[in-house]
Amino acid sequence: MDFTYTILIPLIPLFSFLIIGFLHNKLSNTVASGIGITALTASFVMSYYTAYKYFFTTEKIDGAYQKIIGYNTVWLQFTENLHIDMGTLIDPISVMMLVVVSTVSLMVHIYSTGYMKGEDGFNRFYSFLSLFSFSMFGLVVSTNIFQMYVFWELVGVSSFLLIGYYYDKPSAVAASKKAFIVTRFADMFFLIGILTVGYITDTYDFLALTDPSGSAIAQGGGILFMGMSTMTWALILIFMGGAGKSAMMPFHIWLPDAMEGPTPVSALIHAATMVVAGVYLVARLFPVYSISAPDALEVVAYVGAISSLFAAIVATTQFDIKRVLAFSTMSQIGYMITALGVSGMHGHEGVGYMASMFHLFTHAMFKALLFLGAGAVIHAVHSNLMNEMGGLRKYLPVTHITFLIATLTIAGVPPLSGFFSKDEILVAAFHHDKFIFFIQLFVAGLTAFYMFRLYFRVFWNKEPHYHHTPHDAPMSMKFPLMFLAMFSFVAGFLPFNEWITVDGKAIEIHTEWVVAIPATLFGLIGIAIAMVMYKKETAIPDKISAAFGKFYKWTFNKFYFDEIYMFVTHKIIFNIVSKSVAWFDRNVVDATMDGIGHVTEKSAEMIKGLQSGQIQKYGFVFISGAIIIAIAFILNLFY
Amino acid sequence: MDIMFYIFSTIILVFSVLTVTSRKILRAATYLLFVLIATAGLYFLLNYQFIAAIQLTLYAGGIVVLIIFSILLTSHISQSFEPVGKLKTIASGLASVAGALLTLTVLLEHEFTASTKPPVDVNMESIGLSLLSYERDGFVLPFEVISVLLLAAMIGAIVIAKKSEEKVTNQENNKSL
Amino acid sequence: MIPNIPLSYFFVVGTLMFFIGVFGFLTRRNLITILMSVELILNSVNINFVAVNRYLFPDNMHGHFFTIFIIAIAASEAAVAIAIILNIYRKFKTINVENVSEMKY
Amino acid sequence: MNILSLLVLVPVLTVAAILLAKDNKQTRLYSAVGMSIQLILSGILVYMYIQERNAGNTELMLFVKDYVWFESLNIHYAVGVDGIAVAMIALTSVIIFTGIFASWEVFNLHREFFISLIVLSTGVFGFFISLDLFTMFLFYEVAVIPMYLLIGIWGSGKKEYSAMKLTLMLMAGSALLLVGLLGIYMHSAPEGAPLTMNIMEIAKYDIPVEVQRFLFPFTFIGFGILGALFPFHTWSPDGHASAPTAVSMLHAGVLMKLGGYGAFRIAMFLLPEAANEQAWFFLLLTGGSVVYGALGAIKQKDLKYINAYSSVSHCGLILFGILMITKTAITGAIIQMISHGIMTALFFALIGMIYGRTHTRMIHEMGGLMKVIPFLGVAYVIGGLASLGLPGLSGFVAEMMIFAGSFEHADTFHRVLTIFAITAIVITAVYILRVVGILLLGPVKNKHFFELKDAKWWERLPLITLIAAIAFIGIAPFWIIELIDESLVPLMDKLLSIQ
Repeated sequence: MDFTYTILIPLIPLFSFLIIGFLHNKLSNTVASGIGITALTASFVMSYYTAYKYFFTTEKIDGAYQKIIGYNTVWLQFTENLHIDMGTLIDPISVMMLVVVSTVSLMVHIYSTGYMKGEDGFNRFYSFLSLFSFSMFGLVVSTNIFQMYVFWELVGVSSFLLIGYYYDKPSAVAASKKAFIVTRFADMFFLIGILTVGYITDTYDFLALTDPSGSAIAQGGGILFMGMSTMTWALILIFMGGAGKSAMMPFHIWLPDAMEGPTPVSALIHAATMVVAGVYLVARLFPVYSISAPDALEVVAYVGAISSLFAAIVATTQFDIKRVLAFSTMSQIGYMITALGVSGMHGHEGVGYMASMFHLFTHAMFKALLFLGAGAVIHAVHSNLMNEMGGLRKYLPVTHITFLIATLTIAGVPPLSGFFSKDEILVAAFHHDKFIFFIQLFVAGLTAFYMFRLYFRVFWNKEPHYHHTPHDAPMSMKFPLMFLAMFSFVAGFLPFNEWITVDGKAIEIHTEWVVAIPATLFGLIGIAIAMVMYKKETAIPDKISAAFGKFYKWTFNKFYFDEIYMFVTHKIIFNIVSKSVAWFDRNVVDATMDGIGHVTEKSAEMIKGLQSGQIQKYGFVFISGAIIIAIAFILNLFY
Repeated sequence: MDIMFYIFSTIILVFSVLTVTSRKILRAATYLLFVLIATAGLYFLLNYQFIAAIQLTLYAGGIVVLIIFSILLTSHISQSFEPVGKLKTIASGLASVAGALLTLTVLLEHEFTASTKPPVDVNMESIGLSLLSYERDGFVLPFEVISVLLLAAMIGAIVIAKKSEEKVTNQENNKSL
Repeated sequence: MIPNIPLSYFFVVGTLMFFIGVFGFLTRRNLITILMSVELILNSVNINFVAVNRYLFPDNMHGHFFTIFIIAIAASEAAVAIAIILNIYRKFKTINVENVSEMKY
Repeated sequence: MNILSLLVLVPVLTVAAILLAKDNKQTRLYSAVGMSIQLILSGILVYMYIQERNAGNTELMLFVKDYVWFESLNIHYAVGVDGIAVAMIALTSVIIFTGIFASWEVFNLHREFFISLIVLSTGVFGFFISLDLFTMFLFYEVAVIPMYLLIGIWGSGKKEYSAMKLTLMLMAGSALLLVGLLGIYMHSAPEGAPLTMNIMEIAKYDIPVEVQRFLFPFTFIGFGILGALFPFHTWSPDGHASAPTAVSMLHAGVLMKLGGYGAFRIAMFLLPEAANEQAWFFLLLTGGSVVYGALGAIKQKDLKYINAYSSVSHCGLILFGILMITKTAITGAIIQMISHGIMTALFFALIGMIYGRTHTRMIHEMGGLMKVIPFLGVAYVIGGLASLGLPGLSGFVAEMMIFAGSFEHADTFHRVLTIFAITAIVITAVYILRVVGILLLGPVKNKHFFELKDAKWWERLPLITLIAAIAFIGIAPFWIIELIDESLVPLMDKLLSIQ
């Protein structure tokens, strides 16, 4: 099967970026967005074609989907075996990601024509979107871990550029900086991890790395550092990189702030695609994790579980609708990460892996939908705060319906797609670790609660006084909503168990009622509580928050993570370390250098008296010197 | 004859000492004159009449007169110098004595061997020929060089001694330095 | 024509005269007296040259000519020196060497 | 005429032409023409070099010419280039070309400025083509001395102090270097054989280890001072802060690379045993200075100081890579030289242009410049992204090669040190984004800024040239690697034969 054309999927948006970027002064808004959408449509079509071709026409070997290198070229040679390649790797997860990225990206491109209309720098926005699409496509099709790092950085910078889109707004600038630096900090670990893996296994290539029977995977068991093998450490480091991008604890602080970007950006980058890169990374390296470093996988599982719990709790207290969604994203990504952490390699053990990818897919669709819906709401009321919203169902019918569908999906109400994917994750957790299972179950309830809290407060509840009557979004915005809503419906019935597994072989799944019933129940309870509390304006929320007291305050302030970070970075690193380094440089190193100059000058000052200008003194010294030297010679003192 | 050497030597040494110690400048110049004349005497003693004559005319005649002129231009005749500082005198004296002893030791210990070739007759003719000869033992090059030097010194002396017209600005410059 | 004086006697005279000149050079303050000391030094050298020429190398006239040239140089030196001294006197109103220390530092 | 000698001759002729120029307009015209010729010439050199290599010429040095200069002292005018030198020459010609345009606007003593600048570049070109220790040292001095005038006369701020400091420190480096070079010369051949100054000749003979141990610190530190080796880097912040735009560009862009290049070509290549033995110590220094420079940059307030400290960090990485003594790391270090050269030239050019408009270099007095001068703003962001190692721009390639190369060492020391150095990529991001955030983004702070004009053609030309170069190296590093790869083999063989 020839997949060489897949290299075009990332390249077309790149060209679109270059064209819009270079000509952004010259192009009209329509042309610029037209170029962007056309390019994305091309990639979209190719991605779907690839998916079709891969899943339906490619021959399976031994009942398993094969990993196919579509295109590969050496880009940067380090040593014989270590080199950065650029190419496309076609396997179930990359194909799935292509579909996800192209779908959401295309929808966002279309949506933005309406949402961003009349904004200053509209063309810039489209060029950045194209840049992001290029980077994201490049990331998902990476053939080797270093290529992934390359695009990893590029999505980071596109994210930076897009969050800081309103660059004259200080909060946006701060948020973009924060996002970039935090993820960069995590990327540093990723890089060290990559280098270590490269050192141990002498390859960066995914195929070689993840081949369960290959030599690379067997490496690194022996060398111990603090009780764990080097490979384990390397994989933990790599996971830290992934955690940074996916906003896992403790690198999550950038995600809520990233909501300063335009809403379509949040939908695309900070909900559906870039933030799941961490999940994708772990999934990509899953065989390595599973075989060479099960300890690392345990870390992955717990980080995911704790993050999802944390985010869900915080989400219940936030008032900015985008922030609620951001924490919800974090929580859902925590789910996916946990699912990977509790997964095994083969057969039914591998259900976690499948579930994780499944949830990634469905989540991308419904979370993008939620964000775009929120965007439509914000577009209508010009505010992010739910206090200034309410009763919008009358004004925004389409948005309301689609938003409701998405909310039901994320709450895990059958038969919407969220139910299936979440159920599989819970099943995986149930079989692996009961503790994690209960956390996840609780989070499922919380999710339903805070999502419906959001839904009721925005679309029901008391209607505040609107300056303008809110009206529904234009068609360009409605179409993506409806399209994604449809996806949220359908996605649950896709046969992921046949398509996406660790070893490419289909696995049997069946509904486990032990898990499914409590999960659904928890969801329904959450919805019910939310309905009681928020459908009409009541005093219950205030009472409850008062009852929780300190805990509420802590939660509301996101457990002061930002403050801790601020303290560490600004107070300690910037002020104490950096200032003292600068001081040290000026006053110790430089002063030493200056000091040498001063000593020279001072000693010159001291001996310059000898240069008295008095010829007789010179004469005296000269003659005495001559005599002394002569005597020395005569007495043979020099020999 | 020998006695003449001792007389001249005594004069030279005594008046040399007086020249460098006298506190009246004009007297010092006069003592110098005596030294120079006595030196000319030594030359006569060695039978170098030409050089003795030059010594008398140029040194005793020319230079001393020049010195006296400048003394008259710059000092009062009656003016006597302050006594020299003790430390300076002792240090310089010691250095000089040490130097003299050293040099004398070396000179007196060294065995000089005289040339065995037949002596030449030193007279005006041979001097003149040698001065303008460019062959062996000819001194035409130094002669020419010395002529240029004398010319340069003459011009230089005139230029330097001439009253400068930019005297005022010079002084200002000096202040700023 | 050589008197019965050993060569070394001339050396003694020359050396002593030289160092008397040096002594004068080091101690006198007046520029003109310093100049005179220098003349003494030059003169002492002349004596040595002439004596050596006569005693050791009567076959040539090198020492003789050296003396002549030294005298010539001494003359020009004296002329220039006195010109300089006059100039200094104009500028500093003194010819005391200790006060003329523009070359300091 | 040998093409290499032309590289030295063209600047000399340009200087002559400038001397004959009638007014400022002609002066800069002649300079621009001369340096354009130089740029074309180095382009031709690259082309010729590749042709020659493709034709199968495997000589280490190409276009070799050797004229006896002072026979008694074995001083020859010997020139020749390998791929590394060719790359450096190309870099130099790009930067001097852009530097001319960066000083396009007339100022006091315009003509003298250009003369000094071009004399400086003559020295740099001469340095890169020299094969003779003495000629190399001579050109090195030619490159260093005009710096004093350029900063002392046309600088700003504490210019006399900075110029003096810079010159004295570099002279101290030269003194050490001279000891080293003469030492190498004195031991350049076995007992009894005639001595030689020719690098290639010396390389054939193994200098006794005891001698190497003694000479290596002299040579390495001597070059290291110019390459901002900690703790001898302090001339750099002051010097750069005071220097006029083009001089900063040339100095940080090219002159500091003389240090790295020399350290590699002379210190490491001719003294391999000592290099292997003593590398650990200098690795500690340079690895430290990578992080140290970056930390120092965070809290600076003056744009030029930020960039100067950033240069300390990046140049530390150059020496760090060289000292790793693996082929990948050294390739990375050479690319880092080129990359940093272009990048920092871009930065200094931009800082000069921004300063020319806002009349301040204090970042807190500026803000929101992206809105008023978008071209310069975008260029600054691109430069910043290159500096923090964004893939697709030159910095990434260099850094990754250095880090990957460092990880080839099997021992913990090298790897722990590398991990330490890697932390600098985060710190770099912090200070770059801080500057970008304060300087370019946010609301426009001063309403006078609204009147500022964006870049003119002579400003756009150098900026676009430099950005294109950054992107070129970043996207297609394999060409540069191919250029230097073959030349590295013999050098590496000599260095690795000891291990």
